[in-house]
Amino acid sequence: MTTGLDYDGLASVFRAAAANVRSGVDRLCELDCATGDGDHGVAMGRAMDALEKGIDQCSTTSIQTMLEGVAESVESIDAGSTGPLMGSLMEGIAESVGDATRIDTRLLATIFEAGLDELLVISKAKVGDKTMVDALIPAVEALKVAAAGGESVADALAKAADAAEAGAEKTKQFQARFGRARNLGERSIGHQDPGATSMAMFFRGMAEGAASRENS
Amino acid sequence: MTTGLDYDGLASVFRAAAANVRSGVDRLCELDCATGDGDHGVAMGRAMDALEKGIDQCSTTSIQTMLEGVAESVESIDAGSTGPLMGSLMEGIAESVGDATRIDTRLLATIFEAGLDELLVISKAKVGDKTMVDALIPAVEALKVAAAGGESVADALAKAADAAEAGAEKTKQFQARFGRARNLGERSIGHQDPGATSMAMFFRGMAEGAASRENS
Amino acid sequence: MPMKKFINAPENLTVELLEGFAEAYKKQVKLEGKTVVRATPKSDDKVALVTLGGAGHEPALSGCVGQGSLDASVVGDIFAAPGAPAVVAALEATKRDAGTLLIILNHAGDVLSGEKAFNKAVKAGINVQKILTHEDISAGKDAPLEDRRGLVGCVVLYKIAGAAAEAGKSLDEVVAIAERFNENMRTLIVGAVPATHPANGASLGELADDEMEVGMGQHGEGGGGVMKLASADETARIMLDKILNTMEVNSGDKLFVMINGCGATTLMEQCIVLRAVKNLLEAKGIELVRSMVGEFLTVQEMGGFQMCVAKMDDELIALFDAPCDTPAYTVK
Amino acid sequence: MPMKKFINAPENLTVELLEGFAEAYKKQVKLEGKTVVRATPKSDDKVALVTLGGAGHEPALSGCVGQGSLDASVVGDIFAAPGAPAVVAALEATKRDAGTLLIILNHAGDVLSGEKAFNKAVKAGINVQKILTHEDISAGKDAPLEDRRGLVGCVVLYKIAGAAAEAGKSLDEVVAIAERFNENMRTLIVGAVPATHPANGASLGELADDEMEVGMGQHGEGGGGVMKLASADETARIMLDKILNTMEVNSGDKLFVMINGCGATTLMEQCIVLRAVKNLLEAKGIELVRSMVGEFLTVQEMGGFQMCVAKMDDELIALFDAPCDTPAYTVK
Ligand SMILES: Nc1ncnc2c1ncn2[C@@H]1O[C@H](COP(=O)(O)OP(=O)(O)O)[C@@H](O)[C@H]1O
Ligand SMILES: Nc1ncnc2c1ncn2[C@@H]1O[C@H](COP(=O)(O)OP(=O)(O)O)[C@@H](O)[C@H]1O
Ligand SMILES: [Mg+2]
Ligand SMILES: [Mg+2]
Ligand SMILES: [Mg+2]
Ligand SMILES: [Mg+2]
Repeated sequence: MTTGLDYDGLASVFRAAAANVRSGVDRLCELDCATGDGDHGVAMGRAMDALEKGIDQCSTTSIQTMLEGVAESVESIDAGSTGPLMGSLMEGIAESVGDATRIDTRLLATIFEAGLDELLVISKAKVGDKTMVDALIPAVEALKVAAAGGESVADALAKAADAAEAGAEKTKQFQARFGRARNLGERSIGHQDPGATSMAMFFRGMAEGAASRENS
Repeated sequence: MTTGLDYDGLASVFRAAAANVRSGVDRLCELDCATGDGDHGVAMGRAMDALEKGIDQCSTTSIQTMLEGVAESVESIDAGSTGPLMGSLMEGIAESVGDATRIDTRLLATIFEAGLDELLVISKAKVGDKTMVDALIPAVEALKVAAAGGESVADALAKAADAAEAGAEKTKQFQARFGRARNLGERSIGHQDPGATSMAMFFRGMAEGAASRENS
Repeated sequence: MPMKKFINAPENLTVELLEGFAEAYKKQVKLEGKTVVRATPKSDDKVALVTLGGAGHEPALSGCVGQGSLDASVVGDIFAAPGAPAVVAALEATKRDAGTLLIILNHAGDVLSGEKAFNKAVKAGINVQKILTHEDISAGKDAPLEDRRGLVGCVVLYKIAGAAAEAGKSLDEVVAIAERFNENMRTLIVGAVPATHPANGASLGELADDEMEVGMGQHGEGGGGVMKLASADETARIMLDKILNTMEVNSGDKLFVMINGCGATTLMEQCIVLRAVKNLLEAKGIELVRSMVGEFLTVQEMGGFQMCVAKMDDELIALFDAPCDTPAYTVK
Repeated sequence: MPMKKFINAPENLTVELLEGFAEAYKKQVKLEGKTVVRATPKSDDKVALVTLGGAGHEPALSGCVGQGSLDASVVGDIFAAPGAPAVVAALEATKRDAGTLLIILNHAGDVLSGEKAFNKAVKAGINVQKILTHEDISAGKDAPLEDRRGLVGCVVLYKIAGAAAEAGKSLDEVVAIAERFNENMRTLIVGAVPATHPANGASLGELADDEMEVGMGQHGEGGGGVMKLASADETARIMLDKILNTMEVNSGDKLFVMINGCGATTLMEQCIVLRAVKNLLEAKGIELVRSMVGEFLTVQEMGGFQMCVAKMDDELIALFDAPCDTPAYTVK
């Protein structure tokens, strides 16, 4: 068992995340129909295309360069809220990764925490506001716990995905305070937030990618 | 039995014509829906309102003055084809009535023929073109025959109404060559022309008005 | 389905509309009875332009009143021509030595009222000439005049003739220019969703959910070819081909193209259609020298558009480019 | 029901629309990537105005680019804000000593992209200030900022700030004027017929055959009050009352009123509504000092309209009257 993800490992984990999100595009649009304008699946689909384009176009073997390219690419999509939010997440990750050539669980927790912080600069959402933050914060917490416990990247990501899914599930109870769903007020209660759902799918995809790498 | 219509007689005969046309406004709109833009009933309703307004506003007892007022009033309505056509008919009638104080069958035939001629200046339609002319020409012919035969105004108008109705009925077989229905081409065959129908109703109303006057 | 329009009593539609219209565009127009005239009249030594027609096509026809275009628009009722007396009154009011051009669109009621008014004005000694627009080619190139309706091209003709009048040209010159543009232009309408008559809620025309009609009349009178809905590019190609087939256009020629939304068809779609036309013309080596895109003559909330194409020469282009200031179109 | 729109492949909608738009209005605008800029740039000593937003609302927002209004409109995709990098690029391109005003409409995506771009531009040393339009009062007068969406009022704000910039005012002065108008304006939307999303045919919102919603969001997000369809006069009264309730307006005050058609609602109806507003204001002794009627910011073929009301002072009126030349609105 190798410790952590090298350049190729990180790329393949991200590609697995993209594939998993893409498999849910229709469901994400349906969720967004209920509380928003029905395009979150399209937006996340575009974000995932951009993510892979960033990886494809990277001509070095530097993780930092790849992540910077991914961040720029994701940020550039024309997709409403999703572009800036996912773009900021990737920017925070890219800016905090330094010159690492391998990402272990500790570094993984660090860069995702930096990504979360960068996202929160523009998001202003807190847990319970029915946004993607409801999935992202518990996922980052889970990564930190796993890092402290010395767990493998695959195990850490599996736990992060579990936490994100639980967080997404909980958004059903909340009233939306951000995005288009906000205008629905109490009518938003009962619906699961599309952004939290896609965030959970992103972590689940990463976890599966990491697991299949460890097992191969 | 008086011979012909005096000022009041002519006015009441026209009012009866107006009442009869108004009773068919919905049917006329329906006919116009099939081959035109569905407003012929509205247009004829307005023409009849204008006709009565012309009578109401006449402050003399001169038949000519009354008819001039009627012509001007009918002509002034904003009603597509119907305004100019019915306006011209009334203009021709007003211009040819001279200083008559009583209208006998002979004069009736003369003024309606003059009205027809004035209408044809702008109409350009011939019998068989599926227009109001298909009712008006036979009606005028019938008036002329009745005048030559020395018949009463009421009898003459009844025969004119019969002839106009027969003419209107025949328009079903024709293909429209004027008005909006023209663009339908062969698809116009089978539908009765709204303008011919309202013209027949106009004559039937006059005939009924004249009959009830003679019987009273 | 009940009509979903913001109106009051149907019998007041035209009057209320005109009052609101005159308020909205008071810098450019004012109301005299049911006739819309320029807020600031043109000087007497210039030819006046008068037109007539029903309401319900806003901004046309009255939206073309103003500096550099029409002097008066005589309004009837919804889709119904005004009576001749109002037209005569407008010709009396704009009467001048320079003369007046009466522009009539080829629709039954307009022609009947317009011709009648024209004859009376001539009898009354007014110096007036008339022109009939009839650019609809849905019935084919050689169809009798009665089948070639007057469509949105009048808007461009008003502008070009208006610029000629503003430049101080004589009545004969203005008529000649207007006639030249009139002969040069061709229009075709495609309809996809029928309009609702605002006074009675009746649907103007019928089309299945997957159908469109190329050559649909202005009010859904029909007479064109019903076909399956096509893409913007394909629809543009079908219509442009039909139009170019009736014109003599050669590589190097300069064309004006107008895409006029009928009501519900979006400016987005109109722009996509113009792009298609430009590409098609480019492939033929024909220059798209000027264009207009937008809602100039609508039929309530009808879905569809009119494509108007005209061969241009340098004089027509210069007149098209001249300044004008009307509710529907302003050139600085 | 299948979508009855004249489009091609949905994924090309925005690009094709922009190409056609740039062709149609080439005298006023040109395209740089997916950013619409002035055909003839403003001189460098004048403040530049930049905005951003999704497409599908034609002519807005890009229809406001031109002399006397915006310098650049950064376009996203249909109903979707552009990414921040394109906005940063536009701010780089218009960079000048006089400074740039970035105008952001209060919608989630626009705000996220706009703020992000603003922060990056500031970091990059660009002299830029920003303003957020948020005139929707459907959530009530004292609703939190997040609930007051940016609606059609931006079109007027662009024009007024644009006139101030054109007059050579400093960035601080332009910002102060724009902020004053921003605070003065209020908008309410009534929807009667939902739009169709042009890329996927989805219906944006739901309303029964006899219902309308006062305070409907720009894309049918809802949040207003659904009620029975009312007449033009009654709808105008309901909306004007709600708006005036959030303002301090006294007899003798001067109000600007805009009636903006959302797509399928006709200019006829818009004029009838303006007439109603004028009568209502007159009864209160309030002057309808300026108005705009037409389709400036649409939502595809949505039925309904936006009513935007703003208290005016002499300076704002003069700026409103100043010349401008844009696809959506031209003042001679
Ligand atoms: N301020 C915010 N902070 C965090 N997440 C947000 C915020 N605003 C919106 N979101 C997320 O974005 C999702 C909607 O994304 P999307 O549909 O792509 O954007 P849009 O609302 O512009 O159509 C919401 O479900 C929510 O999770
Ligand atoms: N040139 C014409 N000559 C005689 N009658 C005509 C002519 N054109 C139209 N009509 C008559 O007018 C009728 C339609 O009238 P109406 O519906 O009021 O006018 P519009 O066609 O302007 O809506 C037709 O049914 C036809 O009888
Ligand atoms: Mg969305
Ligand atoms: Mg009719
Ligand atoms: Mg009619
Ligand atoms: Mg969106």
